[in-house]
Amino acid sequence: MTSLSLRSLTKRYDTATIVNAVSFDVEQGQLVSLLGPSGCGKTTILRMIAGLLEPTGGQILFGEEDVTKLPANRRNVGLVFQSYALFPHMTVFENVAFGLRRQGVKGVDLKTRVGEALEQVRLGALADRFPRQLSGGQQQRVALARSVAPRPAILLFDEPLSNLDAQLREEMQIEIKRLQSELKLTSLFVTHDQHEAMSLSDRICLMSGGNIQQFATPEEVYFNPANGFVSGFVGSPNQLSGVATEGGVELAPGLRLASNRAQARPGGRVRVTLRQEDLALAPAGQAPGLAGRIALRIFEGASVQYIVALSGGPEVMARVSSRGPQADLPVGTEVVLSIPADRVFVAPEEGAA
Amino acid sequence: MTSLSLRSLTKRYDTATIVNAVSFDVEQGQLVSLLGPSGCGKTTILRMIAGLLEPTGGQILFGEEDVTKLPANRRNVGLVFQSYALFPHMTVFENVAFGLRRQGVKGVDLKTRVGEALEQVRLGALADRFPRQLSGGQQQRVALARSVAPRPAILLFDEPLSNLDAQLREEMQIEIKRLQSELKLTSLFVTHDQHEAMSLSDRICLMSGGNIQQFATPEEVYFNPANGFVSGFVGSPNQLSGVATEGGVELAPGLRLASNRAQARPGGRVRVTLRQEDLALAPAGQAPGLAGRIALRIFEGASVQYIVALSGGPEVMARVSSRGPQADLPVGTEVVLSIPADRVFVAPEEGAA
Amino acid sequence: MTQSRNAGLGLIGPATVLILAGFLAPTVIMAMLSLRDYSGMQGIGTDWTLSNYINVLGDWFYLEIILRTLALGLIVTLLCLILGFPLALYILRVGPLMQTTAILLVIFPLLCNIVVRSFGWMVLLSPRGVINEALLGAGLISTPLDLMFNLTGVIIGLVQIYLPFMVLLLVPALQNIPADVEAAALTLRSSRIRVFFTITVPLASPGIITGSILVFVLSISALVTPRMLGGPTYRVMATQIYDEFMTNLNWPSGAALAFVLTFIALALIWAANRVAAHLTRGIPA
Amino acid sequence: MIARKPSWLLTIVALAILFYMNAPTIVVVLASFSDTTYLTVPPQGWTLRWFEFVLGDSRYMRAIWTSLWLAGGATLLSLVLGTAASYALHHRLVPFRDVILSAVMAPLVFPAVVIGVALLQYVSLLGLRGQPLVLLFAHVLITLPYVVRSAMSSLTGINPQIEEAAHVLGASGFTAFRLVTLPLLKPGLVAGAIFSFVTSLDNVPVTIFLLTPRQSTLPVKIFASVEHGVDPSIAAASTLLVAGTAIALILAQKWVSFSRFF
Amino acid sequence: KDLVVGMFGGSFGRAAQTCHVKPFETASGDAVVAQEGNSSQFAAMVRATGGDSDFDVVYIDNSFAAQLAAEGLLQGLDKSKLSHSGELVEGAFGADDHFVQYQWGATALAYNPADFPTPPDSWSAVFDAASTGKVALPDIAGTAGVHFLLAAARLNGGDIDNLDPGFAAIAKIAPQVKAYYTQADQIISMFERGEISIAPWYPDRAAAAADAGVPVAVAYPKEGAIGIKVTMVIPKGSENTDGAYAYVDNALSAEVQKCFAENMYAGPVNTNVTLEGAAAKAVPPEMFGKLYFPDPTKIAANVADWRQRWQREITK
Ligand SMILES: Nc1ncnc2c1ncn2[C@@H]1O[C@H](COP(=O)(O)OP(=O)(O)OP(=O)(O)O)[C@@H](O)[C@H]1O
Ligand SMILES: Nc1ncnc2c1ncn2[C@@H]1O[C@H](COP(=O)(O)OP(=O)(O)OP(=O)(O)O)[C@@H](O)[C@H]1O
Ligand SMILES: [Mg+2]
Ligand SMILES: [Mg+2]
Repeated sequence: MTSLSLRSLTKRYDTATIVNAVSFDVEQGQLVSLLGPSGCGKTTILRMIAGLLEPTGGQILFGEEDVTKLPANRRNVGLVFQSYALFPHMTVFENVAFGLRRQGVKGVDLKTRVGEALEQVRLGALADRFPRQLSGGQQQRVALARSVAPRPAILLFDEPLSNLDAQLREEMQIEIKRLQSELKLTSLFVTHDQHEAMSLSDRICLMSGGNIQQFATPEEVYFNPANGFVSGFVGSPNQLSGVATEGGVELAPGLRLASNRAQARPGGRVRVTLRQEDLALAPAGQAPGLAGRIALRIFEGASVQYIVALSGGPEVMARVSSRGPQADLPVGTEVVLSIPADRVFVAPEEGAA
Repeated sequence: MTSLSLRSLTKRYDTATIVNAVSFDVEQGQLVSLLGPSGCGKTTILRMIAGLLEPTGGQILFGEEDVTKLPANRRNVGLVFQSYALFPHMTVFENVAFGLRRQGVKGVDLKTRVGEALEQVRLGALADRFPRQLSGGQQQRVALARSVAPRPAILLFDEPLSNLDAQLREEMQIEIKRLQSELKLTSLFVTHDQHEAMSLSDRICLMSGGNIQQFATPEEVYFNPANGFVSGFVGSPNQLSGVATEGGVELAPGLRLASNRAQARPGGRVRVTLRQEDLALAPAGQAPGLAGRIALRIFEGASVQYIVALSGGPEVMARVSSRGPQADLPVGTEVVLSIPADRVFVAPEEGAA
Repeated sequence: MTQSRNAGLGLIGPATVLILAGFLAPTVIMAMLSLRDYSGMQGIGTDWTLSNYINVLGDWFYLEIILRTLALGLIVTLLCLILGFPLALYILRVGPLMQTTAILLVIFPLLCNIVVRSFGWMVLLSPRGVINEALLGAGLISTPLDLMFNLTGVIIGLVQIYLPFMVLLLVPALQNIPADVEAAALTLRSSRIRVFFTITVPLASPGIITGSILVFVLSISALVTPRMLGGPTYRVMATQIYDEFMTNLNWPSGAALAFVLTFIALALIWAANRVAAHLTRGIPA
Repeated sequence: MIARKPSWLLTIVALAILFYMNAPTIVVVLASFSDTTYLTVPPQGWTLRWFEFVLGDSRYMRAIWTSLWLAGGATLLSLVLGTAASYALHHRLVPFRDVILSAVMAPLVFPAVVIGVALLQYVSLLGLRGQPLVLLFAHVLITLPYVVRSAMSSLTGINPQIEEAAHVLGASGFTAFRLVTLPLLKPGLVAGAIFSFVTSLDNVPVTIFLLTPRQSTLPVKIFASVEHGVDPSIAAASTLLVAGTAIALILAQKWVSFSRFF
Repeated sequence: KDLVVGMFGGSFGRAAQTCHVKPFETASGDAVVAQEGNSSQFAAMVRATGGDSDFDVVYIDNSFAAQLAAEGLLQGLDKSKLSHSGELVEGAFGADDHFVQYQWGATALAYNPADFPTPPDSWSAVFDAASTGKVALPDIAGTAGVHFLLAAARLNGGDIDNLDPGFAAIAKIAPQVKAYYTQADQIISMFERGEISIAPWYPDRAAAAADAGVPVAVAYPKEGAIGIKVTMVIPKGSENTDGAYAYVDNALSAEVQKCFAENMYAGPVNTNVTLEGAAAKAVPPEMFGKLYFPDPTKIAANVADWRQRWQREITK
């Protein structure tokens, strides 16, 4: 039952700064997601918190306690490794029992708790297997069970569900959320799945190149991105370039969009971010908007993605529900695209990450 | 430029049958996705095709040629390993150059082609690093570049994008699709991401417990699931139990849904699958349908998920667009749920996986 | 696959032929010899007999030597492990320059001829040798320690000789252990010591077993060191076989002893391999 | 292994062990400078005459060269044969794995004197006595187990998927081995090579029975003179050997680069 | 032509080069190929090659020579081809003329002059000094050990057929014995550091050590030192028999014997040799008559049993 605080946490390799003075707090019982492009330093942060990597600078606090110098085994954190890091010489049961044994759990009690943990990840039947006899997803679930079983005060997850199919993934998410809130575990969760980050987290920490870009609630991040990087990273955005105009932006001669989110002075070159799901699409003539024609239609299950070539402008992707009226427009159809002014994110060219 | 055919491909370990007489064809230049729950045998199939695992039975044909007995290095396939399997003692450049060198590519030519491959995965700058100096996602991209660079006739991907963030993932998907269709590569693609499977594939092969459940186009799989397992696996389904009625199903006394997809005789216990995105939700009184109240609201970015407790019945999850009119219903709101009769999948209880 | 079978035979063929033709064939001659009788002056007889084996296995004098030899082997192996681990860890952790130096210092002792090296030990260990004189001079002891012509001397000598073998096998074995796996154990609240024994040691067990088998086998068949540092009061199988063979010229008896020793050693190796296979059954072969 | 600096305790312990391992060598080196005609430490009066003596004695030098060539040749051959064999054994490409493994290990266990006599008898029977290659192959026999053992233990540490990746990328069995497995195997092979080199370099019991009359090796010469008391020339020869090999190792270090793969 | 000679190594080998090989090569024009080893190794090699030895001449202790002769692996020596055969001491030829002694040695007493103001003159000095803890004994693995056992038996009223008194006497002092040595090095360094004051040892080695500065001197006990015959043999299979005879004959000549005695303190077997100086003290020719030479056949027949008994009763 501890909160987690990072104060100017920094990690450098030689000259490269991998994590650059990162500070944030995870309150007790909260779940914060670390989101950011591959290589931005997420794993590095988790490893420093777990005590596996020495920070170049800054502090890590658990509650009031400065643990920066504390060895890993005295920190009482759980860490699900991106590479699983299962003990290859132990069975699934022994892997999960490992941490429990360290807490003195024995005998029947041990069996019950390992059994429970394995049931939570749907692996009760494979307790006697060795890791190499498991599929990738099964290994990942063992890693999950192993770090959750001892109920650490702080839980760190490094892409714990990346190898699971949608259904199992959703079940596991719910399981994690349930555990985490029941036990009031302070958690930091690295994922590359925005959907997962949004639905699980109390706060999202959006990073890029070792720096925090935004630390806020999921809604805030989605609806009020702090800068061009965030708007370009969250959702499935189209990234276009244009020129700022008074109250809007011009993508190409004649192709203008109104925006009440312009952060640039008129006339400057800007980066325009349009989320695919924000773009409404209708057959030409049925509504006002930018004209174009469908260049490609991609069926995605619940949704359909259209690639629309704007007349005299760039290509733009739009996503509509596959149940909706616009789900079946064939390639070549003339359409118009519209978007509310508050969803047109405009940032100066150089400000875009 | 070869098609790929599996004929009754089977793999047994001791007594456990991991892959059970699987037969399908991937036509030349097509991309087929292997989809299925964790541990269903996807990796095992890829390894047999690559020649790394000897089938217990059945045949593998490349075009007309039976390659079942051919050693791995003579098959001319590319394989992206789920665990990356990078060469730890070689730099990123050398890793990617490995396959090209085997084909006799040398000198400037080699440099160019390795450079190209690394650019495709956005890793041009890291050519001199060793794998252990890379993040998880970066390693995965190296693995991707390494297997694509030699332009094999058949490409096998084992969850090649599972460690990438949404943005990069989408870019990579497009890159893979572009390469694959430009070079007419016959590809088999394992993923746990349905969205990815649907949008990339010409055909989807849906597996469970070593058996093929459905082999069809994405639309077919989504709209006409072959059985209870498929309808329960694709999309984000609610799985409910009920009793078959004439022309529909009864979830609980009084809670009836019409269905024109009932595969069960009236009166029998059935498994009902309702996709979250098929459920339309409206404030009570505004439309007919099943009455309930919102128990939980989860913001997911582009969508919002509601957990709705049906009056006198089970809980059901529904997903709506976060831009839509129903995106902001607070917990406790009385709502009605409706669903078209052709989206209510009903299968006999024992038929459900 | 037949192909891999052929490749396998091609790979193992040359070594196998060499061993069959170069070792097993002459050994068969020796095996036959061990079943002959022998008497001084008449030399090797022509009658078949099991007496050479019966003499060895039915005599407490020999059984004691066998047991002593095995005990010596175990002690030396254990000590090599105990000393080898810190050294291997040091080599893995220290900077590149010192690492190279340390590795060279591990290899050096191997280069000095074993007879000459034993002489070096005698100079160090004898009652008026360097060590005793130093200890006496420092007032730490009042009478010289008995470091030579007993078990202590043999152990000191053998451990020094075979420690490099252990270290050079432990280093790569430890090196191969994925860092994340050890890190995972740390985050599960295991002290470094516990991580060492529950994770590092089991995962290094292929190297540990190899090193132990090697050191064990070498020390039970060592001849010169027990001779020179142990003296005749400390007899082991190897010295006994040597005397039987070379001094008494009683080849049948010497050969019988040799087969007994070899059989015991191979049985132990086999058992150790079994244990190793069990311990590492999770690690992909 | 988790990368980490050694603690001072570990450093002290390790340095003490290193000192212990090298103590007798230091004694021998010191003794080789002794002015007396028997070995003694500390030397009573310093002289280089034993070195002069060894370097000036053509038979000594020949013996040293023979030893080195023999050790080098045996090591090379057993590296080739042993690596191939251990690869096959590790990957279970051959039947009777345990039996073959025991057979390979047997020359290590079997008392060397008995091997020596048996080989001499055997070689005489075959009429091969005096063939120079006989000695070389005999040495391979006793050095092979070291290479096989250490190669096998290194192979266990290599992720099998890495070699598979090479196969899929079009590398034949041998190419994959050469480019991927071999580099990862190097630490084990270096250890095996060192073991087999020094074993060959130190061997008396087998060598002495198989030498042709014109040949001699340093250890055989040393052994033959032990009866009459070892004089400092033997310490000097050993010192030369240690120094020579040390220099060779340090030079080779660039090429073999211990620190890179350890 | 080549002549392959199996000879001992170290300082012995160097002396043999000077006294035996050089003169022979100049005289005959044959080239000597010397292979170094010890008696037991030569014995093993001659036996292993089963009557087709590589050697033309082998230096070997007489017990091994007798064993090899009994196994029919040696050529009988034709005395007529050895011009010096008439000048030799009695009993130089043995085992039906299968070997010829070219040197005598002995197991006598080596002592530290600093500890013995008057030189010891009896085997009993060893037993008397045991209580000081400064006695080393030869192990029975070597010739000296067997000899000391015989000497102890004779001192206490036994003989080669009755060694019980010898075993009993040695067993009594066994607990006080500082060390049982098997190698010359061991005893040299023990004398050098003053760890022992007396030990049964070979006069030739002791004298050589004394020359090198080790505090050690030689004494012949009055009961008789135990004699050693070091012999040369011509194995069956020798390819240069004529050369072999010439080599042996050369080694038996008075000058060569003298040379070898002065270089190696080898007891001369040619009765025409007279010695002076250190050599005369270490291996006085007149001492030859007082040596006790045990019967090699009895040794060969029983030594294995004695060794076993020694190991069980003395060095257990
Ligand atoms: N050596 C083995 N012995 C026994 N069972 C094994 C072995 N290897 C794999 N399996 C089992 O075979 C099944 C299929 O494994 P496979 O790796 O093909 O699954 P997968 O479909 O790729 O799963 P994932 O999506 O989790 O990677 C799994 O249940 C696994 O536990
Ligand atoms: N030992 C090292 N030396 C130099 N750079 C390193 C080292 N280890 C990691 N890096 C670099 O540090 C950066 C951050 O790595 P990290 O593993 O934290 O990324 P990540 O955010 O977890 O990425 P991913 O989502 O791909 O796992 C990467 O660019 C990586 O290449
Ligand atoms: Mg990472
Ligand atoms: Mg898999």
